[in-house]
Amino acid sequence: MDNYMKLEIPSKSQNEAFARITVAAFAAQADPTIDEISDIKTAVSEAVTNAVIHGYEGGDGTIYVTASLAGRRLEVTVVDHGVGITDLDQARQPLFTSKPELDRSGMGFTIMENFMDEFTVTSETDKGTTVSMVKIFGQAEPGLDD
Amino acid sequence: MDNYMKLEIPSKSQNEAFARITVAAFAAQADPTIDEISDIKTAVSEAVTNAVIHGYEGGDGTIYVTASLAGRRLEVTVVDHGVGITDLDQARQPLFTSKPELDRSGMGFTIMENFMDEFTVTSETDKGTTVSMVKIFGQAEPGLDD
Amino acid sequence: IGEIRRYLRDNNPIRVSRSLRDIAYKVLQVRDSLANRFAREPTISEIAKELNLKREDIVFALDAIQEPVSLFEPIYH
Ligand SMILES: Nc1ncnc2c1ncn2[C@@H]1O[C@H](COP(=O)(O)OP(=O)(O)O)[C@@H](O)[C@H]1O
Ligand SMILES: Nc1ncnc2c1ncn2[C@@H]1O[C@H](COP(=O)(O)OP(=O)(O)O)[C@@H](O)[C@H]1O
Ligand SMILES: [Mg+2]
Ligand SMILES: [Mg+2]
Repeated sequence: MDNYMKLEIPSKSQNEAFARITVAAFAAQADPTIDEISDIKTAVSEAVTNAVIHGYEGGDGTIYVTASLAGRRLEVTVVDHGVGITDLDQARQPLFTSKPELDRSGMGFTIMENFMDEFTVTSETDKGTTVSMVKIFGQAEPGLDD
Repeated sequence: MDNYMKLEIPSKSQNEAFARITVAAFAAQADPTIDEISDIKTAVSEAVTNAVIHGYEGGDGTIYVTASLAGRRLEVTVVDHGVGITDLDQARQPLFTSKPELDRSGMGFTIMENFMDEFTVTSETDKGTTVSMVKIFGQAEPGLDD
Repeated sequence: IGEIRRYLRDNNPIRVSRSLRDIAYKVLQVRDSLANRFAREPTISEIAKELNLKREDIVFALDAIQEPVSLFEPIYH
Protein backbone atom coordinates (compact mmCIF):
# COMPACT_ATOMS: atom_id res chain seq x y z
CA MET A 1 0.00 0.00 0.00
CA ASP A 2 2.96 2.36 0.42
CA ASN A 3 3.16 4.81 -2.39
CA TYR A 4 4.47 8.20 -3.41
CA MET A 5 4.02 10.90 -6.01
CA LYS A 6 6.12 13.83 -7.13
CA LEU A 7 4.52 16.73 -8.91
CA GLU A 8 6.13 19.68 -10.64
CA ILE A 9 4.09 22.71 -11.66
CA PRO A 10 4.80 26.29 -12.64
CA SER A 11 4.07 28.99 -10.10
CA LYS A 12 0.58 30.09 -11.15
CA SER A 13 -2.40 30.81 -8.98
CA GLN A 14 -4.60 28.37 -10.90
CA ASN A 15 -2.27 25.56 -9.86
CA GLU A 16 -3.29 25.94 -6.25
CA ALA A 17 -6.62 24.20 -6.96
CA PHE A 18 -4.84 21.62 -9.09
CA ALA A 19 -2.15 20.82 -6.51
CA ARG A 20 -4.74 20.56 -3.76
CA ILE A 21 -6.90 18.09 -5.64
CA THR A 22 -3.86 16.07 -6.73
CA VAL A 23 -2.75 15.59 -3.15
CA ALA A 24 -6.35 14.83 -2.13
CA ALA A 25 -6.66 12.23 -4.90
CA PHE A 26 -3.39 10.68 -3.78
CA ALA A 27 -4.50 10.66 -0.13
CA ALA A 28 -7.81 9.07 -1.11
CA GLN A 29 -6.00 5.72 -1.28
CA ALA A 30 -5.87 5.70 2.49
CA ASP A 31 -9.67 5.92 2.65
CA PRO A 32 -9.75 9.11 4.71
CA THR A 33 -12.79 10.86 6.12
CA ILE A 34 -14.19 14.02 4.58
CA ASP A 35 -12.69 16.07 7.37
CA GLU A 36 -9.25 14.58 6.96
CA ILE A 37 -9.25 15.31 3.24
CA SER A 38 -10.55 18.78 3.86
CA ASP A 39 -7.71 19.49 6.33
CA ILE A 40 -5.14 18.30 3.80
CA LYS A 41 -6.64 20.33 0.99
CA THR A 42 -6.66 23.46 3.11
CA ALA A 43 -3.04 22.98 4.23
CA VAL A 44 -1.81 22.28 0.70
CA SER A 45 -3.65 25.34 -0.61
CA GLU A 46 -1.98 27.56 1.95
CA ALA A 47 1.47 26.17 1.20
CA VAL A 48 1.12 26.44 -2.58
CA THR A 49 -0.39 29.92 -2.36
CA ASN A 50 2.59 30.98 -0.26
CA ALA A 51 5.01 29.64 -2.85
CA VAL A 52 3.18 31.55 -5.61
CA ILE A 53 2.69 34.90 -3.92
CA HIS A 54 5.58 35.05 -1.47
CA GLY A 55 8.21 32.62 -2.78
CA TYR A 56 8.03 33.74 -6.41
CA GLU A 57 6.22 37.03 -5.70
CA GLY A 58 3.72 36.35 -8.47
CA GLY A 59 6.46 35.84 -11.08
CA ASP A 60 7.78 32.75 -12.81
CA GLY A 61 9.10 29.80 -10.88
CA THR A 62 8.64 26.10 -10.32
CA ILE A 63 6.84 24.47 -7.42
CA TYR A 64 7.49 20.88 -6.35
CA VAL A 65 4.86 18.99 -4.43
CA THR A 66 5.50 15.50 -3.14
CA ALA A 67 3.31 13.16 -1.17
CA SER A 68 4.01 9.76 0.29
CA LEU A 69 1.94 7.25 2.15
CA ALA A 70 3.37 4.78 4.63
CA GLY A 71 0.47 2.90 6.11
CA ARG A 72 -1.87 5.59 7.35
CA ARG A 73 0.80 8.28 7.53
CA LEU A 74 0.68 10.82 4.74
CA GLU A 75 3.62 13.15 4.30
CA VAL A 76 3.34 16.14 1.98
CA THR A 77 6.07 18.59 1.03
CA VAL A 78 5.76 21.82 -0.91
CA VAL A 79 9.04 23.28 -2.15
CA ASP A 80 9.87 26.51 -3.94
CA HIS A 81 13.19 27.97 -4.99
CA GLY A 82 12.06 31.52 -4.42
CA VAL A 83 13.09 34.39 -2.18
CA GLY A 84 13.06 32.39 1.05
CA ILE A 85 12.17 33.58 4.52
CA THR A 86 14.76 35.50 6.50
CA ASP A 87 13.02 35.56 9.86
CA LEU A 88 11.18 32.28 10.22
CA ASP A 89 10.06 32.83 13.81
CA GLN A 90 8.37 36.05 12.83
CA ALA A 91 6.84 34.50 9.69
CA ARG A 92 5.26 31.72 11.75
CA GLN A 93 3.54 34.10 14.18
CA PRO A 94 -0.23 34.04 13.78
CA LEU A 95 -1.39 37.14 11.92
CA PHE A 96 2.10 38.08 10.71
CA THR A 97 2.15 38.89 7.02
CA SER A 98 4.71 40.67 4.90
CA LYS A 99 2.06 41.47 2.32
CA PRO A 100 -0.76 43.28 4.11
CA GLU A 101 -1.35 45.22 0.89
CA LEU A 102 -2.46 41.95 -0.74
CA ASP A 103 -5.04 41.43 1.98
CA ARG A 104 -3.22 38.43 3.38
CA SER A 105 -4.40 37.23 6.74
CA GLY A 106 -1.06 36.04 8.07
CA MET A 107 -2.75 32.79 9.10
CA GLY A 108 -1.30 30.41 6.51
CA PHE A 109 1.38 28.79 8.65
CA THR A 110 -0.92 28.71 11.66
CA ILE A 111 -3.53 26.88 9.63
CA MET A 112 -1.01 24.36 8.27
CA GLU A 113 0.29 23.71 11.75
CA ASN A 114 -3.16 23.20 13.23
CA PHE A 115 -4.75 21.23 10.43
CA MET A 116 -1.92 18.74 10.11
CA ASP A 117 -0.37 16.40 12.68
CA GLU A 118 3.19 17.48 12.04
CA PHE A 119 4.45 20.62 10.41
CA THR A 120 7.95 21.92 9.71
CA VAL A 121 9.21 24.72 7.53
CA THR A 122 12.80 25.34 6.53
CA SER A 123 13.92 28.26 4.44
CA GLU A 124 16.99 30.09 3.28
CA THR A 125 17.09 33.63 1.93
CA ASP A 126 17.23 33.60 -1.88
CA LYS A 127 17.34 29.79 -1.91
CA GLY A 128 13.73 28.97 -1.22
CA THR A 129 11.33 27.37 1.20
CA THR A 130 10.32 23.81 2.07
CA VAL A 131 7.15 23.08 3.96
CA SER A 132 6.72 19.53 5.20
CA MET A 133 3.48 18.29 6.72
CA VAL A 134 2.23 14.98 8.02
CA LYS A 135 -1.32 13.75 8.46
CA ILE A 136 -2.02 10.51 10.26
CA PHE A 137 -5.36 9.08 9.29
CA GLY A 138 -7.82 7.53 11.68
CA GLN A 139 -6.72 9.38 14.79
CA ALA A 140 -8.98 10.83 17.43
CA GLU A 141 -8.65 14.58 17.27
CA PRO A 142 -7.44 16.08 20.47
CA GLY A 143 -8.52 19.66 21.03
CA LEU A 144 -11.75 19.39 19.13
CA ASP A 145 -14.66 18.61 21.31
CA ASP A 146 -17.79 18.95 19.26
CA MET B 1 -3.57 30.17 -19.34
CA ASP B 2 -0.81 27.96 -20.71
CA ASN B 3 0.35 25.54 -18.12
CA TYR B 4 2.05 22.22 -17.56
CA MET B 5 2.50 19.54 -14.95
CA LYS B 6 4.98 16.71 -14.50
CA LEU B 7 4.11 13.75 -12.37
CA GLU B 8 6.29 10.88 -11.19
CA ILE B 9 4.74 7.77 -9.63
CA PRO B 10 5.88 4.24 -8.92
CA SER B 11 4.57 1.49 -11.15
CA LYS B 12 1.60 0.23 -9.14
CA SER B 13 -1.86 -0.64 -10.34
CA GLN B 14 -3.49 1.77 -7.86
CA ASN B 15 -1.66 4.64 -9.53
CA GLU B 16 -3.65 4.14 -12.69
CA ALA B 17 -6.67 5.79 -11.02
CA PHE B 18 -4.50 8.45 -9.44
CA ALA B 19 -2.76 9.36 -12.71
CA ARG B 20 -6.07 9.52 -14.53
CA ILE B 21 -7.63 11.87 -11.96
CA THR B 22 -4.52 14.06 -11.95
CA VAL B 23 -4.50 14.51 -15.70
CA ALA B 24 -8.26 15.08 -15.74
CA ALA B 25 -8.02 17.67 -12.96
CA PHE B 26 -5.25 19.41 -14.88
CA ALA B 27 -7.34 19.35 -18.05
CA ALA B 28 -10.28 20.87 -16.17
CA GLN B 29 -8.59 24.28 -16.53
CA ALA B 30 -9.36 24.21 -20.24
CA ASP B 31 -13.05 23.87 -19.38
CA PRO B 32 -13.82 20.60 -21.18
CA THR B 33 -17.11 18.71 -21.17
CA ILE B 34 -17.57 15.58 -19.09
CA ASP B 35 -17.35 13.51 -22.27
CA GLU B 36 -14.01 15.03 -23.16
CA ILE B 37 -12.75 14.40 -19.64
CA SER B 38 -13.90 10.85 -19.80
CA ASP B 39 -12.03 10.30 -23.11
CA ILE B 40 -8.84 11.60 -21.54
CA LYS B 41 -9.24 9.48 -18.46
CA THR B 42 -9.78 6.36 -20.52
CA ALA B 43 -6.70 7.03 -22.65
CA VAL B 44 -4.50 7.82 -19.66
CA SER B 45 -5.71 4.69 -17.88
CA GLU B 46 -4.80 2.54 -20.83
CA ALA B 47 -1.35 4.08 -21.15
CA VAL B 48 -0.54 3.82 -17.45
CA THR B 49 -1.90 0.29 -17.24
CA ASN B 50 0.37 -0.66 -20.14
CA ALA B 51 3.38 0.82 -18.36
CA VAL B 52 2.54 -1.15 -15.20
CA ILE B 53 1.75 -4.54 -16.68
CA HIS B 54 3.78 -4.57 -19.88
CA GLY B 55 6.55 -1.98 -19.39
CA TYR B 56 7.49 -3.10 -15.89
CA GLU B 57 5.72 -6.46 -16.04
CA GLY B 58 4.11 -5.88 -12.66
CA GLY B 59 7.46 -5.23 -10.96
CA ASP B 60 9.10 -2.06 -9.69
CA GLY B 61 9.66 0.94 -11.89
CA THR B 62 8.87 4.60 -12.27
CA ILE B 63 6.23 6.11 -14.51
CA TYR B 64 6.40 9.72 -15.70
CA VAL B 65 3.23 11.48 -16.75
CA THR B 66 3.30 14.98 -18.16
CA ALA B 67 0.51 17.20 -19.37
CA SER B 68 0.60 20.61 -20.95
CA LEU B 69 -2.05 23.01 -22.08
CA ALA B 70 -1.66 25.53 -24.87
CA GLY B 71 -5.00 27.20 -25.29
CA ARG B 72 -7.46 24.35 -25.65
CA ARG B 73 -4.85 21.86 -26.81
CA LEU B 74 -3.92 19.31 -24.17
CA GLU B 75 -0.85 17.16 -24.67
CA VAL B 76 -0.26 14.18 -22.40
CA THR B 77 2.73 11.87 -22.32
CA VAL B 78 3.16 8.65 -20.39
CA VAL B 79 6.71 7.36 -20.20
CA ASP B 80 8.18 4.19 -18.75
CA HIS B 81 11.74 2.89 -18.75
CA GLY B 82 10.65 -0.70 -18.97
CA VAL B 83 11.11 -3.54 -21.43
CA GLY B 84 10.01 -1.58 -24.49
CA ILE B 85 8.20 -2.85 -27.56
CA THR B 86 10.18 -4.64 -30.22
CA ASP B 87 7.52 -4.80 -32.92
CA LEU B 88 5.49 -1.61 -32.69
CA ASP B 89 3.39 -2.26 -35.78
CA GLN B 90 2.25 -5.55 -34.37
CA ALA B 91 1.64 -4.05 -30.90
CA ARG B 92 -0.61 -1.38 -32.37
CA GLN B 93 -2.84 -3.86 -34.18
CA PRO B 94 -6.35 -4.01 -32.69
CA LEU B 95 -6.73 -7.17 -30.59
CA PHE B 96 -3.00 -7.87 -30.48
CA THR B 97 -1.83 -8.65 -26.97
CA SER B 98 1.36 -10.26 -25.73
CA LYS B 99 -0.37 -11.17 -22.47
CA PRO B 100 -3.49 -13.16 -23.35
CA GLU B 101 -2.95 -15.11 -20.12
CA LEU B 102 -3.77 -11.90 -18.18
CA ASP B 103 -7.03 -11.58 -20.07
CA ARG B 104 -5.84 -8.51 -21.91
CA SER B 105 -8.01 -7.48 -24.83
CA GLY B 106 -5.30 -5.98 -27.01
CA MET B 107 -7.42 -2.85 -27.46
CA GLY B 108 -5.39 -0.36 -25.41
CA PHE B 109 -3.55 1.37 -28.24
CA THR B 110 -6.66 1.32 -30.41
CA ILE B 111 -8.62 3.03 -27.65
CA MET B 112 -5.96 5.70 -27.09
CA GLU B 113 -5.82 6.38 -30.80
CA ASN B 114 -9.58 6.68 -31.12
CA PHE B 115 -10.35 8.63 -27.94
CA MET B 116 -7.68 11.25 -28.52
CA ASP B 117 -7.08 13.62 -31.46
CA GLU B 118 -3.44 12.72 -31.94
CA PHE B 119 -1.56 9.67 -30.77
CA THR B 120 2.05 8.56 -31.17
CA VAL B 121 4.03 5.84 -29.49
CA THR B 122 7.79 5.41 -29.60
CA SER B 123 9.63 2.57 -27.95
CA GLU B 124 12.99 0.91 -27.76
CA THR B 125 13.65 -2.61 -26.54
CA ASP B 126 14.95 -2.56 -22.95
CA LYS B 127 14.85 1.25 -22.91
CA GLY B 128 11.17 1.90 -22.50
CA THR B 129 8.09 3.36 -24.10
CA THR B 130 6.70 6.86 -24.59
CA VAL B 131 3.07 7.42 -25.45
CA SER B 132 2.13 10.92 -26.49
CA MET B 133 -1.47 12.01 -26.96
CA VAL B 134 -3.24 15.24 -27.82
CA LYS B 135 -6.82 16.26 -27.15
CA ILE B 136 -8.24 19.44 -28.58
CA PHE B 137 -11.22 20.66 -26.61
CA GLY B 138 -14.34 22.17 -28.06
CA GLN B 139 -14.26 20.29 -31.32
CA ALA B 140 -17.21 18.62 -32.90
CA GLU B 141 -16.56 14.92 -32.84
CA PRO B 142 -16.56 13.59 -36.34
CA GLY B 143 -17.62 10.00 -36.61
CA LEU B 144 -19.41 9.89 -33.28
CA ASP B 145 -23.12 10.30 -33.47
CA ASP B 146 -24.49 9.41 -30.07
CA ILE C 1 -7.98 28.67 14.94
CA GLY C 2 -10.30 26.08 16.43
CA GLU C 3 -13.13 28.24 15.23
CA ILE C 4 -11.77 28.57 11.72
CA ARG C 5 -11.35 24.88 11.61
CA ARG C 6 -14.85 24.25 12.87
CA TYR C 7 -16.08 26.66 10.26
CA LEU C 8 -14.37 24.67 7.55
CA ARG C 9 -15.44 21.30 8.79
CA ASP C 10 -18.08 19.68 10.89
CA ASN C 11 -16.32 16.65 12.33
CA ASN C 12 -17.68 14.41 9.74
CA PRO C 13 -16.69 10.78 10.13
CA ILE C 14 -18.05 9.96 6.70
CA ARG C 15 -15.50 8.50 4.30
CA VAL C 16 -14.59 10.79 1.51
CA SER C 17 -15.31 8.01 -0.97
CA ARG C 18 -19.01 8.16 -0.10
CA SER C 19 -19.26 11.91 -0.24
CA LEU C 20 -17.53 11.88 -3.62
CA ARG C 21 -20.13 9.49 -4.97
CA ASP C 22 -22.92 11.75 -3.67
CA ILE C 23 -21.35 14.75 -5.37
CA ALA C 24 -20.84 12.78 -8.57
CA TYR C 25 -24.52 11.87 -8.82
CA LYS C 26 -25.43 15.53 -8.32
CA VAL C 27 -22.95 16.46 -11.05
CA LEU C 28 -24.62 14.07 -13.45
CA GLN C 29 -28.07 15.48 -12.63
CA VAL C 30 -26.88 19.03 -13.20
CA ARG C 31 -25.17 18.00 -16.40
CA ASP C 32 -28.45 16.60 -17.73
CA SER C 33 -30.50 19.62 -16.78
CA LEU C 34 -27.93 22.02 -18.26
CA ALA C 35 -27.70 19.92 -21.41
CA ASN C 36 -31.47 20.29 -21.79
CA ARG C 37 -31.39 24.00 -21.10
CA PHE C 38 -28.48 24.77 -23.44
CA ALA C 39 -29.26 22.10 -26.04
CA ARG C 40 -25.59 21.15 -25.93
CA GLU C 41 -23.15 19.44 -23.64
CA PRO C 42 -22.32 21.78 -20.71
CA THR C 43 -18.70 22.44 -19.85
CA ILE C 44 -17.19 21.56 -16.50
CA SER C 45 -17.16 25.25 -15.45
CA GLU C 46 -20.86 25.59 -16.12
CA ILE C 47 -21.55 22.56 -13.94
CA ALA C 48 -19.11 23.78 -11.28
CA LYS C 49 -20.83 27.15 -11.12
CA GLU C 50 -24.24 25.59 -10.71
CA LEU C 51 -23.02 23.45 -7.79
CA ASN C 52 -20.71 26.07 -6.32
CA LEU C 53 -17.74 23.72 -6.55
CA LYS C 54 -14.32 23.96 -8.15
CA ARG C 55 -13.85 22.33 -11.56
CA GLU C 56 -11.13 20.14 -10.08
CA ASP C 57 -13.46 18.94 -7.34
CA ILE C 58 -16.00 17.86 -9.93
CA VAL C 59 -13.41 15.87 -11.83
CA PHE C 60 -12.29 14.15 -8.65
CA ALA C 61 -15.85 13.33 -7.60
CA LEU C 62 -16.76 11.92 -11.00
CA ASP C 63 -13.93 9.45 -10.78
CA ALA C 64 -15.59 7.88 -7.76
CA ILE C 65 -18.35 6.53 -10.01
CA GLN C 66 -16.02 5.75 -12.85
CA GLU C 67 -17.30 2.81 -14.80
CA PRO C 68 -14.86 0.03 -15.48
CA VAL C 69 -12.23 2.01 -17.27
CA SER C 70 -12.58 0.46 -20.60
CA LEU C 71 -15.49 -1.45 -22.00
CA PHE C 72 -13.06 -3.84 -23.51
CA GLU C 73 -10.69 -4.69 -20.74
CA PRO C 74 -11.08 -6.29 -17.37
CA ILE C 75 -9.73 -4.22 -14.52
CA TYR C 76 -6.24 -5.31 -13.64
CA HIS C 77 -5.47 -5.79 -9.99
N1 LIG D 1 7.09 30.15 0.39
C1 LIG D 1 7.42 31.32 0.95
N2 LIG D 1 8.43 32.08 0.48
C2 LIG D 1 8.76 33.27 1.04
N3 LIG D 1 8.12 33.78 2.10
C3 LIG D 1 7.10 33.08 2.64
C4 LIG D 1 6.69 31.82 2.10
N4 LIG D 1 5.67 31.36 2.84
C5 LIG D 1 5.44 32.27 3.78
N5 LIG D 1 6.30 33.31 3.68
C6 LIG D 1 6.39 34.48 4.58
O1 LIG D 1 5.72 34.15 5.79
C7 LIG D 1 4.67 35.07 6.03
C8 LIG D 1 3.53 34.37 6.73
O2 LIG D 1 2.92 33.41 5.87
P1 LIG D 1 1.40 33.03 6.13
O3 LIG D 1 1.27 32.60 7.56
O4 LIG D 1 0.98 32.06 5.10
O5 LIG D 1 0.62 34.41 5.97
P2 LIG D 1 0.25 35.22 4.63
O6 LIG D 1 0.48 34.32 3.44
O7 LIG D 1 -1.19 35.56 4.81
O8 LIG D 1 1.16 36.42 4.61
C9 LIG D 1 4.33 35.65 4.67
O9 LIG D 1 3.73 36.93 4.76
C10 LIG D 1 5.69 35.71 4.00
O10 LIG D 1 6.42 36.82 4.43
N1 LIG E 1 4.40 0.39 -22.05
C1 LIG E 1 4.60 -0.76 -22.70
N2 LIG E 1 5.76 -1.45 -22.53
C2 LIG E 1 5.97 -2.63 -23.19
N3 LIG E 1 5.06 -3.18 -24.02
C3 LIG E 1 3.90 -2.54 -24.22
C4 LIG E 1 3.61 -1.31 -23.59
N4 LIG E 1 2.38 -0.91 -23.98
C5 LIG E 1 1.94 -1.84 -24.83
N5 LIG E 1 2.84 -2.83 -25.00
C6 LIG E 1 2.72 -4.01 -25.88
O1 LIG E 1 1.71 -3.73 -26.83
C7 LIG E 1 0.69 -4.70 -26.77
C8 LIG E 1 -0.66 -4.07 -27.08
O2 LIG E 1 -1.03 -3.13 -26.07
P1 LIG E 1 -2.56 -2.83 -25.88
O3 LIG E 1 -3.14 -2.41 -27.19
O4 LIG E 1 -2.72 -1.87 -24.74
O5 LIG E 1 -3.19 -4.24 -25.49
P2 LIG E 1 -3.11 -5.07 -24.13
O6 LIG E 1 -2.58 -4.16 -23.05
O7 LIG E 1 -4.51 -5.50 -23.88
O8 LIG E 1 -2.16 -6.21 -24.37
C9 LIG E 1 0.79 -5.27 -25.36
O9 LIG E 1 0.25 -6.57 -25.28
C10 LIG E 1 2.30 -5.25 -25.15
O10 LIG E 1 2.92 -6.34 -25.77
MG1 LIG F 1 -0.10 32.40 3.31
MG1 LIG G 1 -3.20 -2.23 -22.74
